[in-house]
Amino acid sequence: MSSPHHEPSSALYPPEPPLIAGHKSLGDVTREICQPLEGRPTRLWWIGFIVAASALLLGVVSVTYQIATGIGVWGLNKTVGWGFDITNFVFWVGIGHAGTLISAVLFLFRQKWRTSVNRAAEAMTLFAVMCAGIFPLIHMGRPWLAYWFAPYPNLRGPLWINFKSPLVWDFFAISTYFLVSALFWYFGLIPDLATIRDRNRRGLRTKICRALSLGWNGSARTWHRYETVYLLLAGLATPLVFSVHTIVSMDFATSVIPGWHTTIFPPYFVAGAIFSGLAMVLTLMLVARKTMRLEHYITARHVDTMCKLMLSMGCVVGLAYGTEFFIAFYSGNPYEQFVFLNRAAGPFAPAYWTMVICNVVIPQVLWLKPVRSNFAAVFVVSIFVNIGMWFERFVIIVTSLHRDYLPSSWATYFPTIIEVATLIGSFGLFFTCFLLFCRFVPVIAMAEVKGVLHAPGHRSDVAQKGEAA
Amino acid sequence: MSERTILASFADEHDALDVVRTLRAAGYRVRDVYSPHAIHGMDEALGLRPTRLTWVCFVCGAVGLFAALWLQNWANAIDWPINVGGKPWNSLPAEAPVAFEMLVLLAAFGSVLACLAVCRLYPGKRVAAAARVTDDRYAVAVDASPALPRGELRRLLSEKGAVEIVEQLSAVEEGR
Amino acid sequence: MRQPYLTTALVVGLLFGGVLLAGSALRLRLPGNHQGYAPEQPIAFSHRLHADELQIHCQYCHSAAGESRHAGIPSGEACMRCHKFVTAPFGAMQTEAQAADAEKRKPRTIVSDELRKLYDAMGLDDNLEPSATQKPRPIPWVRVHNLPDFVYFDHRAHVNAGVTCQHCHGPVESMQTVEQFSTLSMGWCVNCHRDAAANGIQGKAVSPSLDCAACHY
Amino acid sequence: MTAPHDTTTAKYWKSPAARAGLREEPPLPGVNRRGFLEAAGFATSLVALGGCQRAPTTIVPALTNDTDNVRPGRARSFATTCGGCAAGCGMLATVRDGRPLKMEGMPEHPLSRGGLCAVGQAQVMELYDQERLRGPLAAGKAATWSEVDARIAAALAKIPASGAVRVVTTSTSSPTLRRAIAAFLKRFPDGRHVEADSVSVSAILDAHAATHGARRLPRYRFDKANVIVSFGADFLGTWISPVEFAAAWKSGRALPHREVVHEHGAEAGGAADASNAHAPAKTGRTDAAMSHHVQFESRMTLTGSNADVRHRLHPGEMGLVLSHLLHRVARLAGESGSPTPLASPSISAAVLDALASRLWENRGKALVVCGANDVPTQTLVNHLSQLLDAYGNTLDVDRPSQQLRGDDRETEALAEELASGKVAALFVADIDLVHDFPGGEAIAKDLSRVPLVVSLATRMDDTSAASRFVCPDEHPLASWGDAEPIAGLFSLRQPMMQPLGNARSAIESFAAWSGSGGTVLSLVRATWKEVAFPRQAKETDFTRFWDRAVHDGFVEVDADIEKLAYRGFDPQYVAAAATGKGVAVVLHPQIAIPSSRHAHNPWLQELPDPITKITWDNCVTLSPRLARELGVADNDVVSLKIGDGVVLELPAFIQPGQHDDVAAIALGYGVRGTDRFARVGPQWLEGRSTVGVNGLVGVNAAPLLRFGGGVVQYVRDNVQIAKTGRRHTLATTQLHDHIEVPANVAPPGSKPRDIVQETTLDEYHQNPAAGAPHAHHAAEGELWPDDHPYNGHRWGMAIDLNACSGCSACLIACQAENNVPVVGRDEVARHREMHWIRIDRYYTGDDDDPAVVHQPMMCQHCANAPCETVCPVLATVHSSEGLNQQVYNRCVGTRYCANNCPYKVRRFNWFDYVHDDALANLALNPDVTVRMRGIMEKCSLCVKRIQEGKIEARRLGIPLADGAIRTACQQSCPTNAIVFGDVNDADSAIARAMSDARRYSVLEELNVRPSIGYLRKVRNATREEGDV
Repeated sequence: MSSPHHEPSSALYPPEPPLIAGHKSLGDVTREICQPLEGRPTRLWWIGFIVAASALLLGVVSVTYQIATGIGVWGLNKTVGWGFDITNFVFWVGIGHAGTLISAVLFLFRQKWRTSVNRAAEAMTLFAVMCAGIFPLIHMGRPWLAYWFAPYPNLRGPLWINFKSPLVWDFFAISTYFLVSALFWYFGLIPDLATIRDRNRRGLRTKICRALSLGWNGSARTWHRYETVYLLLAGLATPLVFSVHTIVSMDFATSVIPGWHTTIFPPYFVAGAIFSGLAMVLTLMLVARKTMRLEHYITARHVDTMCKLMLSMGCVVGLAYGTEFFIAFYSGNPYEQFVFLNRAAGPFAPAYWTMVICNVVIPQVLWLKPVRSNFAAVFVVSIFVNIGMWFERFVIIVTSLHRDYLPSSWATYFPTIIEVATLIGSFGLFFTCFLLFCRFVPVIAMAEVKGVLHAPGHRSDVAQKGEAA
Repeated sequence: MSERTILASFADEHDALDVVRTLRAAGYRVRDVYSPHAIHGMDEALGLRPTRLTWVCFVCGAVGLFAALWLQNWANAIDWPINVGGKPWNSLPAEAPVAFEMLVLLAAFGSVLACLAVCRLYPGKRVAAAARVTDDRYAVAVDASPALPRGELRRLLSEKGAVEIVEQLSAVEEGR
Repeated sequence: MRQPYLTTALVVGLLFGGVLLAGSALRLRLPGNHQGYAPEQPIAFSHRLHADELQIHCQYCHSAAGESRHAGIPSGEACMRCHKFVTAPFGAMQTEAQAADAEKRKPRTIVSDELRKLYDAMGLDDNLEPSATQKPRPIPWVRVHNLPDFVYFDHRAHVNAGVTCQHCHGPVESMQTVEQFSTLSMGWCVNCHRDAAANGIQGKAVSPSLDCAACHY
Repeated sequence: MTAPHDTTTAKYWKSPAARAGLREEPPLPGVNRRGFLEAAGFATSLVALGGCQRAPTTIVPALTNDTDNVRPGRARSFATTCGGCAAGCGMLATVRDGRPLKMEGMPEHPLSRGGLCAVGQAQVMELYDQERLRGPLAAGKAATWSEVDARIAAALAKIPASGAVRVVTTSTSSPTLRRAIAAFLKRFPDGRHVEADSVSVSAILDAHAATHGARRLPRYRFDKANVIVSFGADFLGTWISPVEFAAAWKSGRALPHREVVHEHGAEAGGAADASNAHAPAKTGRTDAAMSHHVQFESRMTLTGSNADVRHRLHPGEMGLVLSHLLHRVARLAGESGSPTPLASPSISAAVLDALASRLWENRGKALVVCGANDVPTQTLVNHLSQLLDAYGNTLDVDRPSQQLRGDDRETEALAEELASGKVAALFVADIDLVHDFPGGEAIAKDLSRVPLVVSLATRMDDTSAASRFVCPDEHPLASWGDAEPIAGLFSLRQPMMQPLGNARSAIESFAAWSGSGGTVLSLVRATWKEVAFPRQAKETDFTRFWDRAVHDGFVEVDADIEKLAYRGFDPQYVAAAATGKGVAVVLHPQIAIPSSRHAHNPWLQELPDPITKITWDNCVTLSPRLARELGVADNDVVSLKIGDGVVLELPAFIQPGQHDDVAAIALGYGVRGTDRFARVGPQWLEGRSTVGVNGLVGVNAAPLLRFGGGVVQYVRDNVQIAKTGRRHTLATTQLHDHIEVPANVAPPGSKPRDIVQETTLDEYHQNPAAGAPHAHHAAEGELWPDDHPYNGHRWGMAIDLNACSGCSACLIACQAENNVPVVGRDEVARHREMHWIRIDRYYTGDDDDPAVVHQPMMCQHCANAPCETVCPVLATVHSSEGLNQQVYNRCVGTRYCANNCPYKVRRFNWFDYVHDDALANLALNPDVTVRMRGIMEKCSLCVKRIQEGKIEARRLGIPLADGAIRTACQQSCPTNAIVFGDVNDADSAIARAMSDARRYSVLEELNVRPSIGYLRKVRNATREEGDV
């Protein structure tokens, strides 16, 4: 019988800090992760919740006003038909990418460190996709007819939908992504729900958990199938993640607008999405770690790995920025050349340079180990990346639209307070959901953490098997 | 099936794995093992065959793919062809995104629902899970039919590190 | 352990069937479908009497149908072409005429209740002379057939193509109170256009358009 | 005129008796307008109703019988004369269900030739105006006509024999009105009819008095001119009779149809293929006749923007340059008489030499016009015209214009009389003395001292407000009337509907006050019988003559006017240059609002000025250099001060092409009552008012006007301009003016975008396809040639950029036809104007003195439409006839289509635009929907008219003829720049236009294959002259 903190026996495996610090036993894991759910919320939680809920309320009021009055309460015009609305949409979809990426892609790559963050990241995905999904809905002139996006039999002939429209692709992609992410999240949650169910015998929480845990009993036969299906889901979710932002990018790439009509968009958008998603995960994890006392579960190693990933994605995004410019120059297409010069030096140049500085320049400090291990610095960098990625979408959407082919139709765009309030409201929704999630759902996948508790580097398994044989 | 079962709890997954191997080698019938997390090698140790849920996934995915392709083709080219931007009535590239999404959607929901079905998991199911197996214990359920030497079994289990041994008469569900 | 699934399936099936049954029993329709709408009209004009028994051609009253987008509701004056003379049901007028004959006097003008409303609207007094007090005013008929927003229907195109009135309006000649016969849904229009394109109208080849802008502009 | 009018809708009616419901012959006792309005109501209820619940709506049939002429839902056209301004263009009014809906030009009319300007078309908005006075007022209170007439008669009776009675009207060519006024004034020993124009050309008439012996305004024949030289005359925009002049100007510049010359016989492809066989010979060089148009002007006018060569000239220097020109021509003509040494002008001698010899070579075919209201300058023009043999050729003084006849001397005298208290009774019709004339404020004060002031204004203007009685004139669309715009051209006006109130025609009013009485119809008929009928020999029976006049709308008779004789060449050269006069302010009429009369018209207020593109405001335009010197930017409020103390504060607007020492301000703004527009647009959290700080739309610039030299001076020297530090956002529909991209973001080596293509006449002669930047892409193969064959009709449109003057009549035509909402200043400032057609105005070349091009732009109905592909719900798809259809029902409003439109022609309903004025709603076209918020809309190529044309042809069993369907914009265009039709019909005008060598598609490189073709602009100038 080996200790949970087994030292690797071979030189092949250089010493690595353990995934979970603090010499935890299985019972410790259960107790420490379930505790925040069972006690009273902290003062910090309440403050956060009130702030987030107020922001949400502001958003609800502004969206209600907008739907009651008309899209005109936004600063859009005949030339710039999309502004904050679709910027926010793409931004939130991007945020929503890291969750499934961490869960599914890292699962496929057997990155055990994911176990500490995957639950929260998946939840974040769900909430971000919720926020994202709201924007295509409310950006419609007649949102009450949104169900027309679905191809259902009707009395109009029947009149189907335009399957050639990227917005229809979007509708399918976003709804599939939301449903599959929710399923993936819930499926991973079942064993933990059973744990909560079994900790208490009474109370509403137990009742809900009993219903939702579907009678989970931890049987090996169930685990056997569960593991397979989890792997299948991960396998399905991985291309799904890439497909979603690819399709979102096609909203732009299939258009004729210079600055949008470019084949680089699918990989560029996916990289950008992962980048922004990682930044948001980092932001949230660093906050949760501090406020929820999860220092032992989210360790320096996690942060370090995330930083490295983020840095690499930042470089990919930077490369994309450069490539866009180069191809515009190389294409000899005057419209394309103009659009990029206009981004860098036109009326929206400040937005462009904010994007470049936040997304490309600032993340370069992550090359330095001291920065990566300084959580405050990492937090600041992640915030900058969040800002930068929002501006990236703004730059792509607004600067391309505001000056396109016919100079007669060039226009400007300036958001109204309603748009700003809606953006704030979407953050309110996101954080309200996230805070509720922290209160009512185990933020760390207990069953998965327990699975890796015994296995820093997983030598013990091999050793045991060898002994048993 | 109502039968007598001995339920031995362990504190360590390796002990549980070890005892299952030993018992099965000794000819005992291990009904099931209950654990807070998936144990590597337990399926092998219990002699479980690979699940066929992968095929369910494949079939569901294929259905999603072809249904989506058919719907798009039928709706846009056959049922009511409408000239959209001078494009051909049906073009496969334009249909790919929706077809792919439907593939993923149906495959994911199909395999999860199938898994829950074969595992007999459903809302409202009452379970008598072994104590603490969702927390920090590993429980091995061994068939304790009178034909087998029970004292020997208990001894073996204690020897392998069982922290608790209970005998119960229970309805045990058995997976396929 | 199969019961939960069975129960669920059963409940869902029952609910679904119940909705379907209730739908057909209560004649629930999709929103916007006003099939069967038969509002009460200011004057209880009977199409059965006029179009069936008296065999008056539709376009005698709805004279614009062949030339205009609207079939046109006849003006009060159009009614007066006949109802200057016909002031009450035939039986009542005949009885009065016989009575007058018998009494050797001029028959009195007998006015039925419904026609009284017409004469009121036309500003005519009991002797069908222009009234000094009552000014003529149009009769506010209640619209029966109503299309959704942003849709136009042109009677002219259909009447001249040979579509009978009954094709869309149903057996109006058998209706005491006119009711909406067809669903007037887009699918109903489109399917008729498709059918006419394939089979023609009364053996005549026509070219009905399936373009959106044929109706929507 | 024998051929029946054939429009898309109907024939005109033949005689008034056949038509029911008009005021003269009510067919049924008691039928009033209410009956008609209610009858009309059922059409609008269609639009208003929706939703799933079934609220009962009623259909109210007309009370009267369905006669042969009135069918519910059928529109018919009636000939009449436009009452929008004094020009008197022929007009067809489309009437449906008893209400006039759409004003169109009358193709047979000898003046307007089928076009109708924006103002003329927008009249319906003035007809259905809630604030139009619809009954007489006495001392501000509603009164009855008999009461008012009695009180006026009593007041008139009290006038002593010496008392001056003055009737002031704007120039009127109406023989009946003139007779009625004359008859009225006969009673008074000192009675006089004063004609005063808010924008006067008095100097031209005065100059003719000097050179030819009679005050007379010649009829300018731009169609007969090979060389046109205009000194500041905006004859395509606002000067005298712009529609007539634009049509004539274009007919002198029309280019013949020429196809591309192919070396190897390759086809131009696309639509061109089919029609080549029928096209005229493919020629190399042809000498297309095209007039040469030179413009000297101080500000950028619409006319200047269309000139082949344009020179900036200070208004004070116009006389000098004309003197130089006259001197040179005189030398060529062998006339002596240039003793005065002249100052040297800013225009180079070489230019003047070349121009003089060009004029001389084209004598008899040259036309020099001058917009300056200055008698000496106009006298020079007359002498020059005489030397160039223009009289009798390009200038017609034997059938002269009677459109403007105002005499500024008389106006000035009237002002003096008013000040001296000599006037005993003043009648003011159709003119706002207080608002529009020099010393308006003083006039307002003086009016209070006049014992009897009667205003016949149609709405409460500044003069009416100072009048004791207001006896509103009936709207021209609701009453009989006439005009004689050109001597011998009698044009009739007939009512299109029952009057909406109790207004009374001015003719009837004067007749009533003179005691003779009579209805307006009887008076007009009498005039025509006594004046017009005897002057012709064609008809011998007056009834037939009259019926023909009513049907045709006009009659040509002999001009009853004496011939003029030139008094001899004796020019008084203007020797002085303009130097030292500082910045001059030029006051001018605006194209959209040519006079304050139209300031209440929301369509016109929202019509972007063709040059500045400003809506809902007037401003002071400054040249870029002057603005730089003053440190003024767009939208800065500046104060203008002239020595005598008048201070005006207006927002500034930088206008390229304006003379550096000139500030220009539009007249006709700041009109009383325009505060009504404060809430014209959508009201929401950040919404801003449409009116300015003065509570009105724009600022009245008339206080800057002065009398001087016997004329009203529209140019004032030495104006002091200073920044106030305040800002006022001018709502423009175009932010970037230049065809080139801004220098700081221009890719290195980039060329101007070839959106507007142009060439010179010489190059065009060499190669008809000259000016094309690259080879045609259209011939390249399609990817899916069989999928969408377009076997039936295929609608297309061609726009001749060489003909389009940018006058913007098409915008109003489209607005009226398609129920385009008015959105207000703030929405326009937010770039959310809703016009389906816009006119892009680009500057090319030098920023200070650019060349200008106008390009009408609307939905291009692309065969490979980018908008269609992206719509998720199939709300915009392609029809089998090549139309890009927008289905309002289906639209959910993602705006993706608008984003993906390379032409940015889609318009989104950001709000529910205001339609709560039931009266104004009568102007809505019941055959086109009113869109709710959240829906995209755009040019439909008037699909309603296409459907109507097709259905009518089918109903009548005749094939659809080319030209039977005309779009609203096409119909209205004064220069016939727009051709519409079936491209698949090889004999059609559109097929020919599409195969013209000048034809190109905008953004052809995108391969979206538009159905709209543009014909390249050709300038009759060398590249150096014309800034091509």
